Amino acid sequence: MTADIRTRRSPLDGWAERLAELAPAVEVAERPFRTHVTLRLRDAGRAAAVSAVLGVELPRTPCTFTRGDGPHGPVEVAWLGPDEYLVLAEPGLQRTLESALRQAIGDASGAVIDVSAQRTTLTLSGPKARDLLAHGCAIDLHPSVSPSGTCVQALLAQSGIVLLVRDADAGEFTVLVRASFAIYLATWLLDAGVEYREYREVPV
Amino acid sequence: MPTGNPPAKPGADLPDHPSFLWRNPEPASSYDVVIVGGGGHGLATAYYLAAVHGITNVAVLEKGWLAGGNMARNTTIIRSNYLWDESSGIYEHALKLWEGLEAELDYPILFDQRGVLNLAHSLQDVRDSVRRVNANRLNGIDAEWLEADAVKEICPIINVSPDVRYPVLGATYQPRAGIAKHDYVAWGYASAADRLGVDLIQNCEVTGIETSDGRVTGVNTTRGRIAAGKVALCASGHSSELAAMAGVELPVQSHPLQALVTELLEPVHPTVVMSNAVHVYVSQAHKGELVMGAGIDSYNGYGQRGSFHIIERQMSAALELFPIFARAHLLRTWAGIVDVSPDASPIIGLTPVDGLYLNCGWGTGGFKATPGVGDCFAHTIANDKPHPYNEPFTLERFTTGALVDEHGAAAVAH
Amino acid sequence: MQLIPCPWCGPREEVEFHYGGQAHVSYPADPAALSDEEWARFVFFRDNPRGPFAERWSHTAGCRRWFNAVRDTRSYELHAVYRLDEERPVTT
Amino acid sequence: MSADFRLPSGGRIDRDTRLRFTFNGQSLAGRKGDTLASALLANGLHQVTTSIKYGRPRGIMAAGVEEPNALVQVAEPFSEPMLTATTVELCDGLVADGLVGHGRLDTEPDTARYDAKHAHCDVLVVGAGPAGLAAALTAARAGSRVVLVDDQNEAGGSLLGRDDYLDERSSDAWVCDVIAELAAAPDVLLLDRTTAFGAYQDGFVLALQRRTDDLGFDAPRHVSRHRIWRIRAKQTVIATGAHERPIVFSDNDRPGIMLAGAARTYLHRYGVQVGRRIGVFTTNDSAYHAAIELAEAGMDVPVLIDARHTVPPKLSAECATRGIDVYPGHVVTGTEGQERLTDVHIRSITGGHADTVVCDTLLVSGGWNPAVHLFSQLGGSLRYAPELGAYVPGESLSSARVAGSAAGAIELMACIEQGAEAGRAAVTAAGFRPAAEIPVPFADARADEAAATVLWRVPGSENAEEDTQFVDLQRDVTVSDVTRATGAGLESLEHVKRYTTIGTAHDQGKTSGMLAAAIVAEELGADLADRRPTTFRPPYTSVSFAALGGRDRGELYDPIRVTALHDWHVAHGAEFEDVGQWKRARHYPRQGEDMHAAVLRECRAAREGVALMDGSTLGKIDLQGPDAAELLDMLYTNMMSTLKVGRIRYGVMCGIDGMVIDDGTVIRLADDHFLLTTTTGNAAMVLDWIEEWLQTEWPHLRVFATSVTEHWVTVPLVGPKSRDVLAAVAPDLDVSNDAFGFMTWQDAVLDVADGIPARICRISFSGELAYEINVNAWDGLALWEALINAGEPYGITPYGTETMHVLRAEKGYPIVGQDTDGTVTPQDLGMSWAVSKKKADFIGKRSFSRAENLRPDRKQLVGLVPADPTVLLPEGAHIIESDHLPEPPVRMLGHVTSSYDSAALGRTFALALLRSGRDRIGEKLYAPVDDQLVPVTVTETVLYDKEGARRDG
Repeated sequence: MTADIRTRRSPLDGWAERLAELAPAVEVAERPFRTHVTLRLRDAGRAAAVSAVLGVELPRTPCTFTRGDGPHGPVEVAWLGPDEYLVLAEPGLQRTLESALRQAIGDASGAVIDVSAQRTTLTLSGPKARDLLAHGCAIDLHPSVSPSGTCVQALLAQSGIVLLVRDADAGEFTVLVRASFAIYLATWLLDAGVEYREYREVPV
Repeated sequence: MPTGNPPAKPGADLPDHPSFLWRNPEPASSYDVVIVGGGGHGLATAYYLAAVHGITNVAVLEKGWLAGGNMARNTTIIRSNYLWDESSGIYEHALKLWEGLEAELDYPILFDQRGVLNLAHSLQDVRDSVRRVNANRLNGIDAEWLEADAVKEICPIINVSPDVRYPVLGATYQPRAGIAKHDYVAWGYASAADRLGVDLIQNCEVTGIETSDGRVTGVNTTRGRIAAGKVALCASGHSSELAAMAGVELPVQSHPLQALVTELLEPVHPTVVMSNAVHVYVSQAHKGELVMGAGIDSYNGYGQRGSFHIIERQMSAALELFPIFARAHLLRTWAGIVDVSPDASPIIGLTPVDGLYLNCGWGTGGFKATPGVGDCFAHTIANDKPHPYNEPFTLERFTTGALVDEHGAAAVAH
Repeated sequence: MQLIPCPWCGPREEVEFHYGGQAHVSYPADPAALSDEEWARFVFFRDNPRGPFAERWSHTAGCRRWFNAVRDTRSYELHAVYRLDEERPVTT
Repeated sequence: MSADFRLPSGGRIDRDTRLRFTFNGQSLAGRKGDTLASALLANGLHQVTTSIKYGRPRGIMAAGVEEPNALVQVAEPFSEPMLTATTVELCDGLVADGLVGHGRLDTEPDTARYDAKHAHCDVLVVGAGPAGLAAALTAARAGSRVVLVDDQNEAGGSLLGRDDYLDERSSDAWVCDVIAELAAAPDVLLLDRTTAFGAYQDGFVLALQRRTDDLGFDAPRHVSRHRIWRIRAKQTVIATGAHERPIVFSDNDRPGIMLAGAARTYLHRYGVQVGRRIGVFTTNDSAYHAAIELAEAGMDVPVLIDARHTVPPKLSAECATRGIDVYPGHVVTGTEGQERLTDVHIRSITGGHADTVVCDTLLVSGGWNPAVHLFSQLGGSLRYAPELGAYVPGESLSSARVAGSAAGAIELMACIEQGAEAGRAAVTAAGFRPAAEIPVPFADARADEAAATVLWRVPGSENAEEDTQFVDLQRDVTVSDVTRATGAGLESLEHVKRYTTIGTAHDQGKTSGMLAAAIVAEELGADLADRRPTTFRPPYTSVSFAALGGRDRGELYDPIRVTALHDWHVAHGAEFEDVGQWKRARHYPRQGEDMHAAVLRECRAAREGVALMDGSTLGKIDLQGPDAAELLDMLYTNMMSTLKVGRIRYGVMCGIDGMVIDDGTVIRLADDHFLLTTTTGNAAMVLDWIEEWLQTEWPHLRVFATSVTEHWVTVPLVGPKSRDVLAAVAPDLDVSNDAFGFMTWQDAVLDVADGIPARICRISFSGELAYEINVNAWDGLALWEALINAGEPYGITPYGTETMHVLRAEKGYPIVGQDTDGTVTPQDLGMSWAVSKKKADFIGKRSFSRAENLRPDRKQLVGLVPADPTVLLPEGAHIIESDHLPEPPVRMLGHVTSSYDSAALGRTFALALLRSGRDRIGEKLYAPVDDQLVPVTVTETVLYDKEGARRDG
């Protein structure tokens, strides 16, 4: 093996420092290499089996996600469509989860696809996180409308995202963005957040 | 090296309209030809029917005010540099008529041949553009391919830097293309037709088309029944509804198309610039305002209003091309209803109903075709036979597959 | 910026959606059996009413589901949205 | 020369902060809180500019956005081509000039920031005047989320320009209390200097906030100058007030002639007296207050001319005590004065008494036009209210209500009550229970005593000079222009507008529109109630392009999509091309190379050694489910269900019209599992296409489609030495032709890093031995660098899209979108072999038998070789039959779709779509290029390795 070969590289490799400039108003960080598995399941009868594998119920309400600790550690399951879920887990679990889920759905109508590198994960929190998102996202993120556990697929600026509200009151969010859009989105966040860098109240 | 026409003098006072334009007659009980739709096409058709074919017992029925539809809402771009022979045929016919129209109508239509640039932003745009330029030249239409620096010479305010998101890789240029003042054109046709005896009847909405034994006999209107030997439809976005009154179905869909103007500005923009890739269509009108067309809204609509996000997007695109526009102000937005056909080409000609003639599906191309289609449609009506220029644009082409697909190279072809 | 109520995700801005034209136009069971006229009708001809129009939309930037809507093409008001497996509801 | 017209006290300006500014070259001073207009008036300057057509001096007429005259060009601190002096907040160092008709765009780039922000609320209140404040307070007290926008620098609206009392306190105190309460509420957003300029369906309102303009040169660079608020409200209360209407009379345009309400505003808000000697001309009670207040403030108000015969008794008496002579039943018939009003001619309506009054200022009030713009934009219909002489909302909308003077209310108490009621109704409709007590203070404002009359133009003026009776001052349109239009046969107001250009100027007819409608109706003998007003269109006030562009500019104009290998390409000098939103490496020039040289070198490497490219942008769709094969048989023209697991097939997709829309490969991973590739530009389209058919036509099919485009990095490894390089990085893989045949795939763990799992496909888009190596995108760079290292002994060469194009064209492989244009069938491409004859149906099949598709002279893809092997045909050149160029129109046989110089062929060649092309193989034709005819020979599409010997290495 050649010595100078670098190994894994996430879409926002090298951006941590720049993203940190938005702190403390907004803490933005990439959480690279997390496990993302798309689960398609039309047969509701298998939901229990899937839940058992994950240790988390599948979200039943559109635009929500569930979370919990299970055999594979902390897992979130995001509702992406009436028969479509995105299972989010710690890095390195794609093979394990893929086969476990496949087993759980058995011969039911469904599918399991490892999409871990399709999107990367950004976390946003801090007193201005909600404001920052409001510059580019038309979703109403007021806690009364988007409480903790909300998961929406929407546009942030000109990029499609999956947005998870981890803690509505504290303003903690997870944004999943397609890998090819990650640099665009990071650039946009830095630009949109420029006012918040000097964290002080600006005239509204 | 081509050079741009010197900027027309925006801000110069517009010429006065004449002190008499038209009568406002009561509708007669019967006409040889009833034209439904008092927009540019309807008025031009009436004029040529009277002037060329001597058919003067003609009424133009307009449900609102004359030329108040797309004629009042378009960006007035005139050009003939279309890709296919069929399209360039009718548009070039129109352009030649435009060149003599002021004299013909004795009306100051302010036709200003300041040239039109169609920008290319990708390698495929370049291929398509060169293809179109070559086709135009072989069809006898003035057309040139310009590299970015030559584009800059014609229109100095364009940003041709290679560093922008979608750099200008070049442009096609048609020097004879330009703009005219739409109200003046419409009123020129209207008053000329009126002088020749055509009745222009406003606030008269057609509510039904009468047929008997497969032949049209008249129309019912909000101002009563009017018998007609022939009925010609020139109703753009409302064509589907009208044709359905005679049992004719059309493969067109009506969509909102928006446009906007700025405040009056000193001359900055000497030509017309179109960029299909980023949906910017801009010229500086005679008074000095920048006139811009936007992209078509995706959904069907008759509301004469579109979505503002399309305008916002267009602003971003315009600023990439013309940084100097940053400080210009949007003063007014509006929308027209364009009838879009599957191949982005018009449908002109006879219908399965005898004596009923169709002219629709122009999408965004209607204004520039006005004299050409007026002349050809009048010919079609007078002779009950298509003019050679509109022969390819039949309704039957959708069955045979002989489409004139202008999507590829014309896109949103303002 | 109109809101379109996705049957699953609720009201979202129109930019998240893709327009699919007239609803309830099925792909012919046996295209080979159709005349050229009939085939052309399926391929190119769609209703274009001024008023309520049953049409298809897809929530492309959201749940990627297609659904139907009855929308008034004059006012752009959405009278109803319904899933593809549902009948067109009666609207006024 | 200027005099001090600032009163010693009063107004809401900051008297301690003196601001220097320059207007028309003159150095002047104002105070913080001034507008440019109030500062000019404080300096005794009324004339701002001259008019566009007649060059007549024009002054300040209003105090807000309705101003028709006072156009200025601002040079500093921020260049603006056209604003009204009444809306420019004064800042230190401001430099502005009066503007005649046309603004001038600064050529210096605008480097300010602009942005947008979304806001959501239960109740949006537009306008923080008495009605709006009452509405907002009512809504906020019910616990709803409220946004209150107002276009001024402080709340209060009309109260700022009056001396009213609420609950026996100054109205200022009430405003202060309300704002304090709103500001303290948790879910209330107060936006001042914010103009709601567009109201749309579903409670969507766009507003422009001017965030830093008042700070002038001190504006912080990192704060957006303007912000577009995208407000989404469940309910909207429109409390936008009213614009005072002028009256038309001869020479009604002189500087010094001003709307009466504006004079009150300048007095109360800015502490400015608008003149020394002031006449008043009115049709209603409101101007009496102006007269009285100005007199109280020390101005000489000799006359009040009231068009009504019945005048308000108490107000008249108050006037009398202040020495103001009230002339009932009188009108102004004309004025004198050059750069400033000097005299006003008055006359009894019934004739007889006439007089001339010396005045430097004339206040005019013809009543009030409700600001119904937003309501009308929402599609609300308007009704003519004859008692007001104006259009008012004619219906109620389910999610928007109008309150206060925007709804036609005149009196302060009524405005507040209407506002509170609108707030209560709105918040109830939004699902809240309003507090029982509506916060309505008692307005001590004096009720109107006498009914207003409606007067558009001074009667009897027909005999006067109609061409100095201005209807639209900014467009210099006079009554005579209007009558000329109606005389020409024009009956529609829209026609008159176009004939005269009335209402099309910067003010969009805010003061002239109603007058024009009325005068046209008078001329036609029509009743205004029967006539349609012109439609109000957004924006209510002008908005700069930059503000609308927001931050979607420069590199953020459109997303730049990059692959996981992008940084490597940049570091190695790649030139890029835009393919949709993607940046793709086009070629990798070495020192001194142009593209031509680089591409020849890259091609040679691929044909003779080994080369690699970044193919990650190819669309990739994972398709799973027991019915996946059945679906593929419908999607592709060729048969996919017969594909064996482990194998790969090329496929073509058509639209229902039978035209090619995309192509790619289909990999069968398992019986019920496929991976499709699409062209780069069509990845999203194809996924949508699949979903559309699956969901809308064939929901019974158990198939699931998922985009995995960015999950994978895809690296084509091409050339006779590719097998050796692959073997080096995949030592456990049997790469022999027998074990790993053409159009098959294998999974392998590469000897890279800790072992990278890869899916390797033996696909060739070049005719050479080639592999497409797919790895998880995180591992992409490691793979790439490993291949570079492993290929070093063979001179491995990265290549870009240009070389890819040459290589594929040499083999006659078309590119969808380049060699097709939406009018090309698979048969036209010579791909009948890819069109199944066995399948009963697939998308597009039926269209192949239409008459046009059966024509023998369709355009078909062929090769072309120029007679001169060094001549490169331009892509887009056309092909003709004749060896000389005939007169136009020239019959064109087709056009060149792709054209390259080939290292392998040692010559140039092209692909073309040519009429009856395949029958013309061997024919000599001509391509007109500039003024030359380039002779070419028609060939088959495959020019290199016709036998296909090279694909196995």
